[in-house]
Amino acid sequence: MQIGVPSERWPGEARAALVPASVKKLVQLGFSVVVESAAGSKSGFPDDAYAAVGAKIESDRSAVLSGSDIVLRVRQPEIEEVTSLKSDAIQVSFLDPFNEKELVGAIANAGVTSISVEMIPRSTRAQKMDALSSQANLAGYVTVIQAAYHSQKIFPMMMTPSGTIRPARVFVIGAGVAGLQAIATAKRLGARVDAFDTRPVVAEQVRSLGAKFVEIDLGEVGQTEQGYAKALTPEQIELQKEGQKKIIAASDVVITTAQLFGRPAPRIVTRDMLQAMQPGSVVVDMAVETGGNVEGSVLNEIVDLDGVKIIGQGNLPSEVSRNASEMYSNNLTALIEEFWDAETKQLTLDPEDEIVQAAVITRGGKIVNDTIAKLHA
Amino acid sequence: MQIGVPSERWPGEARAALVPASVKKLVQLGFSVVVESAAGSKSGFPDDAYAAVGAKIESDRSAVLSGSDIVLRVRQPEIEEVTSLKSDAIQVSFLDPFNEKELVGAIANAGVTSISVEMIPRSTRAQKMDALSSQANLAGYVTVIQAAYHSQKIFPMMMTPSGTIRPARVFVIGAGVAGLQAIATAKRLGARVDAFDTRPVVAEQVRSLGAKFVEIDLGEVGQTEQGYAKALTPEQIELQKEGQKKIIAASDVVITTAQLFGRPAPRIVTRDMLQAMQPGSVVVDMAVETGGNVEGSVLNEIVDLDGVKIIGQGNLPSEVSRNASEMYSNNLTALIEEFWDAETKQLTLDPEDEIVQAAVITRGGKIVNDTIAKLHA
Amino acid sequence: MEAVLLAFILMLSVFLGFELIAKVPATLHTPLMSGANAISGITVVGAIIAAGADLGPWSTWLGALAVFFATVNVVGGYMVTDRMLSMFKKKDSDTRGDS
Amino acid sequence: MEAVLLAFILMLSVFLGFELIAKVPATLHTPLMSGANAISGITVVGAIIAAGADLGPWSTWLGALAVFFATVNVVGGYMVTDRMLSMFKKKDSDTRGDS
Amino acid sequence: MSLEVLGGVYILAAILFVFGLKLMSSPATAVRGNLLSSVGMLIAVVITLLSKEIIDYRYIAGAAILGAVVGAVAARRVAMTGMPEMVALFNGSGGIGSLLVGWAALYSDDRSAFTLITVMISILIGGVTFSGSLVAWAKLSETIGSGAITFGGQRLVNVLILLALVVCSVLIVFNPALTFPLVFVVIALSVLLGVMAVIPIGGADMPVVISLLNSYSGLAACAAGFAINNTILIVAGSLVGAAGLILTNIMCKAMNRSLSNVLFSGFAAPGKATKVEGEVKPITADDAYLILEAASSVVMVPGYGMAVAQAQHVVRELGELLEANGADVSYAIHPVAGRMPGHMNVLLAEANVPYDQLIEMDEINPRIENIDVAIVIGANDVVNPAAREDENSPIYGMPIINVDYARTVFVLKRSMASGFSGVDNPLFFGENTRMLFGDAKQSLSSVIAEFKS
Amino acid sequence: MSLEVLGGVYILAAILFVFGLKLMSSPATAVRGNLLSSVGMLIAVVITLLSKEIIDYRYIAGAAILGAVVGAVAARRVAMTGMPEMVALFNGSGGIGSLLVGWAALYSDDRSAFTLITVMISILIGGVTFSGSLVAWAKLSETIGSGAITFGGQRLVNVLILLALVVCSVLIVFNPALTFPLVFVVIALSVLLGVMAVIPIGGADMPVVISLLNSYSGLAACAAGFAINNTILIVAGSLVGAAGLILTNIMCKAMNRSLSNVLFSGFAAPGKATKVEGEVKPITADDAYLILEAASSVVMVPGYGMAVAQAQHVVRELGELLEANGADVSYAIHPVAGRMPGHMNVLLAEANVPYDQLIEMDEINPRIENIDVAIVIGANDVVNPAAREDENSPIYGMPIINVDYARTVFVLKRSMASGFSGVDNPLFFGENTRMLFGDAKQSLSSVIAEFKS
Ligand SMILES: NC(=O)c1ccc[n+]([C@@H]2O[C@H](COP(=O)([O-])OP(=O)(O)OC[C@H]3O[C@@H](n4cnc5c(N)ncnc54)[C@H](OP(=O)(O)O)[C@@H]3O)[C@@H](O)[C@H]2O)c1
Ligand SMILES: NC(=O)c1ccc[n+]([C@@H]2O[C@H](COP(=O)([O-])OP(=O)(O)OC[C@H]3O[C@@H](n4cnc5c(N)ncnc54)[C@H](OP(=O)(O)O)[C@@H]3O)[C@@H](O)[C@H]2O)c1
Ligand SMILES: NC(=O)c1ccc[n+]([C@@H]2O[C@H](COP(=O)([O-])OP(=O)(O)OC[C@H]3O[C@@H](n4cnc5c(N)ncnc54)[C@H](O)[C@@H]3O)[C@@H](O)[C@H]2O)c1
Ligand SMILES: NC(=O)c1ccc[n+]([C@@H]2O[C@H](COP(=O)([O-])OP(=O)(O)OC[C@H]3O[C@@H](n4cnc5c(N)ncnc54)[C@H](O)[C@@H]3O)[C@@H](O)[C@H]2O)c1
Repeated sequence: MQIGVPSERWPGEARAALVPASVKKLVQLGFSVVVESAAGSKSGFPDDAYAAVGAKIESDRSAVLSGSDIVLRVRQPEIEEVTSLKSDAIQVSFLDPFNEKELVGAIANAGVTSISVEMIPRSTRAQKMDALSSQANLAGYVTVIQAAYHSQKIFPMMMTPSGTIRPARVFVIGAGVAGLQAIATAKRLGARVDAFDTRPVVAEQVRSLGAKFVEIDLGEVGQTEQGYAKALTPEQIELQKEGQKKIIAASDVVITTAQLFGRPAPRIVTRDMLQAMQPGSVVVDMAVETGGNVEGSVLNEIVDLDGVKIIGQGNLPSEVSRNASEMYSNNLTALIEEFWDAETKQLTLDPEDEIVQAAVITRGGKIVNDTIAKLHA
Repeated sequence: MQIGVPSERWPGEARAALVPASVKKLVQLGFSVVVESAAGSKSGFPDDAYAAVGAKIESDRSAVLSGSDIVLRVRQPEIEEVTSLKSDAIQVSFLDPFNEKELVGAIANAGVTSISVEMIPRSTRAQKMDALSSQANLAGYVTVIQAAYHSQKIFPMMMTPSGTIRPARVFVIGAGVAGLQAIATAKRLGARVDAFDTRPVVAEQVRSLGAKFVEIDLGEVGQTEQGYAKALTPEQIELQKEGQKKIIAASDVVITTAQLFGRPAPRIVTRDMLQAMQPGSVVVDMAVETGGNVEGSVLNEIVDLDGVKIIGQGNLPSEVSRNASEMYSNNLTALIEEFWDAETKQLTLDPEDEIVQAAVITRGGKIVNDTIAKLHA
Repeated sequence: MEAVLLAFILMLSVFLGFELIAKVPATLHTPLMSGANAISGITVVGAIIAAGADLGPWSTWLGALAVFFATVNVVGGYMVTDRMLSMFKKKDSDTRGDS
Repeated sequence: MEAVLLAFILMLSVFLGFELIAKVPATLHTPLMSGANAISGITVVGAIIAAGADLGPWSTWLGALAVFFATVNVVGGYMVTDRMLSMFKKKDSDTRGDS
Repeated sequence: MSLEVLGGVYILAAILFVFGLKLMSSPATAVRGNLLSSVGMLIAVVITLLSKEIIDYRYIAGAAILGAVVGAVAARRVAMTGMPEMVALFNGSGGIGSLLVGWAALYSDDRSAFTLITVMISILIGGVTFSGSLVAWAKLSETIGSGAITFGGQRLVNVLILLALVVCSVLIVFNPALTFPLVFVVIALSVLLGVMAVIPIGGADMPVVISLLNSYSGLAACAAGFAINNTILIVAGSLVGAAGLILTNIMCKAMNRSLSNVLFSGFAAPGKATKVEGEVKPITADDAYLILEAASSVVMVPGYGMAVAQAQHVVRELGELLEANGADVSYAIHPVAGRMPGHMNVLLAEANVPYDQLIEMDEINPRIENIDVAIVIGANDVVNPAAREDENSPIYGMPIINVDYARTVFVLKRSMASGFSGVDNPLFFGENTRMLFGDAKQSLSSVIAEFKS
Repeated sequence: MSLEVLGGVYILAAILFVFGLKLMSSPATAVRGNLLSSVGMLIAVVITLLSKEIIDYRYIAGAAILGAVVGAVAARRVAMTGMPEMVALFNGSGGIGSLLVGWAALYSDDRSAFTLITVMISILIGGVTFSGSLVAWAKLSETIGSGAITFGGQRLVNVLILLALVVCSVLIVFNPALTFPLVFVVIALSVLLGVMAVIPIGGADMPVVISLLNSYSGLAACAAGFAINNTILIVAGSLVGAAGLILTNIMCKAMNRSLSNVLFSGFAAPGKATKVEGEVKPITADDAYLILEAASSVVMVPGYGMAVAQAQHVVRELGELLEANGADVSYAIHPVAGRMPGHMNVLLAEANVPYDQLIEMDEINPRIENIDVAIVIGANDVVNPAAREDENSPIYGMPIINVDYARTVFVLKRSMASGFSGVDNPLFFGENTRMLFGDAKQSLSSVIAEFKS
């Protein structure tokens, strides 16, 4: 079976879907791997490195797409490229199936089997394929580095002959995978960290990293079976805003990571809160791609609001593209290994399998995933 | 006595010479303080904040310059502005007297007393006025944040279901004030840090921060009485280069801070060493303003050499302008307090005083500082 | 021979006393002193013998006086120690909650 | 009376023995056991008395045999302990340099 | 020389024994301690020889010289590895010495009940010590098979022997005239009892047995002291008896066995070692200390509970102490331990655990059988063998750190509660698992305290 | 009732005393310990009353009831703050009790030298305890001035009293006929000696004095035991005597004084307290522990040496232990401590010292007089008083942390070497300075070990 890795064309995407270490593993399993030339160059993996472990470097992109049984990407394909795929090909990538209605339809029509990695369930078994987590984790680290880079203050405390610098105060809203890593990184740099999340179970996890959990009483808030947060009622959102106001005003850095799986992110930091912050403070909105937690944040821009910088950088994992590619590549490799049948030399996606049910969106010309099918109905 | 604070016009300079907290102190001592409007805006101190503690906000720059007995700045004045000063004014700033021959001459001719803060000796008594240290310290922190921002790798180690990320390797060359802070910050972020310096006394200090000191035998190397490094002989430079080669090749981040007081920085990282580094690595040359430690580094640019980023950002303290302004302002305030005679309400710069001898460059129309006078002779 | 045995007992008791009170926290210094003091009231046993063994009027009177004093020591000593310790204990269980 | 005194001595010695060996590192288990074993050879004193006090031929012979065995225990025990400990000590001073 | 002087010197000797023992419980002073105690012995022997009771020196001299030579040569010759056997032999000769002293006391004029009882006790204990030590020696040196030797009715036989011993002793005490035939029976039975008590114990337990017999030989000397009314025998004997008992207890714990198990194993019904399934074995910090102190390889397996307890600093401290104690220490990090990727890394880095001591799951699992102790610090799901074995478990198939294969596992948690996945953990019921209940930081601090005291 | 039974019960009582004392040295078990020891006392008293020696109960009953009432009422009534005085009074009555028992023993038939000597000792110690305790009580309750009372020739007077005591005792022993006039002299002199011994000691030292007198009263009971040949008196008395002495020693160290200083202060030439300049006073970790254990406010002053020793983690640990022990703990950071700005901050943050415990120089200096112990951890220049006082010093004028104004200063460093600036440090010779030599991490670990044991 041939695996094809086209290079990413999504603007600003520096990650690669497969790194040489994974290629080596797959070749050993018996795959032939074709990599479009320069696919890894932006994440620090030159073509030679791929070639050295047995991949074929192909400069003709359409050859990569049309010749492969499995196509691995980071981002969803452009709709024009769908037709270049073999009709029984398997295409694995982030698909954004809730929003890319048209694309999903096109893939289904082309008869391609598509796996959407963000739909991989968060079960114990699937942990090693969970790209959403692996990338969110790195994104959490990046938010803090970005905040530190743009901050006019240093994070740690310093008592020096020229006076004492107080530690920066960092407030992290949303303590999921990314939020927790942001907390850890900010703590490491010496900041004083507060955090808030609507899911009460998170409080203990926040404290386990040495940060303070801000208690805001929102009444009943739950979490879904997968561990995602439920949306708040409008009253609850108001309560939350009220509770955060003072802390945001006193913070030098605010990092928001609040997301709701498959829906627009909640708007929880408003203009008046931003205005109450000291000039020179920094706000990082990690949810900017799904609508933004912060009023006035703009994707891939830094907005200056009376001296407060609102960072709306999207695609954060791509900032540490080398590690992000490695992790993503490991996730895809684990996925392939999980369904690879060494005897038949086939990828057998058993429709009864829990992971298949969740992550396979189209197959045999149809949209087979229940949730997505509903959207299209 | 009136103290004047013009706003900084040096390109990219975001610091302010005086922050409101210091203004308050000086006003209490009996000074009147005039601040040019927007002088603190880039470092997060709005005009209101100055006004609130008793400063007069003046939008006419020439009024600030010509009306003040003491003029405080971060950077040296433009040569055209020298004549606007009162003839017996005292002007305090970084002066760069080794290079700014013409400016020093002009100041002397104008009869202005000029204090060059980089010339303040590193004696125990002068520690609180030591702006070189206070700014270098912040610069050390900034180098690491910049490196982390531009790195394609994260710094800490992470063992995750998607694989293990090894800690980034950081190599710090030159472990003076800035280098040590860089080491500390990189360690904090979780990197594995090696460091080297020509002064052997530094080894213990490096280890005291938990980093590894790289032993390279250079033969006899000393340090000056002030604690600055002596220049190496060409043979020693070769030895050093040889010794560093392997570590640089294995490092993800190289930070160079090697400086020689009053001379061009040594060139210690060469092109071939850079080429041996992995693509995606980052080199930060902190000495770029004094000639650069790294071959090919360009002031205020990021040079990409086969995927290795060479960061030549100048004026690093200005990146954390708020804290940098606070520290610098404290240094100047300490200087004024030291020489302020509360009874006569005069700044008495006793020519016998050790600090005066070292830091006062011009006075009464003449260049009084020995070292600088020699350059002009 | 008996003197030798008594000396043995003395020696062993001294060692044991030293080993027992190896490390005592400062908070216990006073109660421990007081408790040990109560034990030293054991002289009441000697007093009882002197007072009760009918060895003559002098001995009896002296003994009775000794019984009085020693009893003061014993009864007062134990009670005062107990008071100190019970206060101490209360404080202890109060703070246990936080730790 | 004497029996009482001896019982007192027994009691105190037992307590003292317990207190003395409160916490011993594993490396010392064997030497300590061996050292204690050597002390238990104190029975040699009893043997000497039995052998030397001229209480009759049986007693003398049995005593002499007892002296033999007990001396083996004492002399061998102390020497073997010393050997173990001296080895241990050397190792200890070797490593002291690194720590 | 008056009895008072003799007694005074005995007191001096006893003081030296006390100091000797005290010094011997710390590595730095142990050599000095041994020396002091041998000086005490010398003094006691010399003063006894000088006392006026001793009339005839011939036999003594001969026997003592012979004994000294034999002892010295044996002590010199023995290889370092043969030490335990040698100690067993020495111990046995001490035991027979006490037996003989008791026996000899029967020829004195004093036939009071007190004397007779103490004589019987010294013969009994001396005999058991003697033969028991010989058997222990034989097992250790593999002169006989080192396995446990058991046979049906063993328990009954032992009880019968004991009964017979009691009967004979009672007869002798109540009718001193019967002494001479019966005392031989007592001697024989005592020796037999020693054999019977030790043969059913396996060779691996021999060090504990020797330590126990050592305690016995002290008690034998003490009993002999009562029999001949000699204070130094009583004091030294009971010191050793008590110290030996404590030592035995410590050794048992370090081997993860209970003293009663060793003490009465000979009397228990043999061959029926029943494994109790589903039983949780809690352990206290001081017992955990004893086991750790004797371990030469330890792996720490941290989990979310370490983070909750903020125990990372004490974890590192314990690691350092174990290393200083000569153990190999590593930290095995499961990829999903904690609640975020790299959670454990953050905390252990904060606590300054060197990166090269952190090892991955795939690295530790192949060699975990050789680990003496695995300390599971607030981890649960990531060490749950159900993930490996129970196909119906929701976490089946997740790779885990196989701590259950280590020789001993300590699990530090606050309760029997389950972890993130809500699944029960059979590890807690494992044969080689000990639960150290309580907040992880506090539990570890207690263990550390034991280490430092 | 046979003597054996009496003895056996005495042994039981003694066991209870031993356990009682043992339990009393840990807070958790102290109450139980006190109870056990009181049960022991009850048993000893009851069995004595039942013994056949006692014929006449009348006097005993009356005296005992009276004594019990007085003791109980006093114990009930006394305010918590008055405890030490009360203990002193009780102790005094114990002392007079022993004196009387010894005295009464003179009326028995036994006039052997041994008995007479022990009687003399019990009278002497009992008398000293009695009057000494009364003086201590008077000083503590401020019935008399609590200052040290000294006069010329005090030393001579004391020596004369002692001499007279010895002479009288010797006369009595060699000529028992002289007993009755002379014993009164002995009693009077003993009581006088007690007064003389305690009056020159200041009120602040009284707790130590009481503890010492408590030890004496144990010895008095022990001596009385020898006089009347009673084992329980000997055992309990000597237990208390030894325990009291150790306790006194501990208390002395916690007050930073030496025992001999307290023991013989009455005999030392008074009023000539000479201050030795330039003397370095080293201290060991266990003595440091005792002082820290009693401290209620501690400030840590880290310097470059802490960084070199990488001692930040143990510093935090000690801080936590001190806090758990009830002390206020803070970390005073000098702006130039270490070798780079914020050096100490980096390390202490790494060790998780909470930010709000870090205080600046300007914040600590005004209140440093009230700090019990300042622990200087590898700092030197930044605590050098020469910067404040010596105009010729190269570092004159640099603001420092005035640790020398704290009540006690511990300086942890490896040698007497100077710091970065190469200047000698007079702090090391300060009256209230103790040098804890060695690597800072190791020194602190030892102190921590003491805390945990
Ligand atoms: N790493 C990730 O990215 C990630 C993210 C989300 C979820 N997860 C999941 O989290 C789990 C991680 O496994 P794990 O073994 O680390 O944790 P775990 O299975 O959640 O178990 C943690 C254990 O720690 C104990 N504990 C809690 N507080 C304690 C304290 N103060 N002192 C001592 N023990 C304490 C608890 O028992 P007691 O209550 O009895 O003390 C609990 O059983 C996995 O199931 C994983 O799938 C991981
Ligand atoms: N903060 C800055 O930015 C900066 C920069 C450059 C220079 N300085 C200068 O550095 C000095 C800092 O003062 P400081 O009090 O922190 O340090 P210091 O005066 O240099 O003294 C450090 C002391 O630590 C002891 N020490 C070293 N290793 C030790 C170990 N392992 N264990 C225990 N003690 C150890 C040394 O004594 P032993 O050898 O006897 O152990 C030494 O006296 C000032 O003079 C300051 O001006 C500061
Ligand atoms: N089974 C597994 O092993 C596994 C794997 C990965 C993640 N998870 C769990 O899944 C959970 C969600 O992970 P995620 O980071 O991908 O979630 P996410 O990215 O969807 O959301 C980020 C965080 O924002 C929070 N949030 C939502 N609305 C908010 C609001 N109004 N205010 C503040 N916070 C708000 C959510 O509670 C969540 O914690 C985490 O708890 C994680 O531990 C479990
Ligand atoms: N007295 C005081 O309190 C005080 C105050 C500030 C600084 N100092 C000391 O002064 C010293 C210099 O401080 P700085 O940071 O301003 O120095 P700097 O900025 O002039 O130089 C930076 C470092 O580069 C090093 N260096 C020079 N050539 C090198 C080469 N070829 N290779 C590698 N490294 C090279 C120097 O040794 C120095 O450590 C420091 O040791 C500092 O501790 C003392």
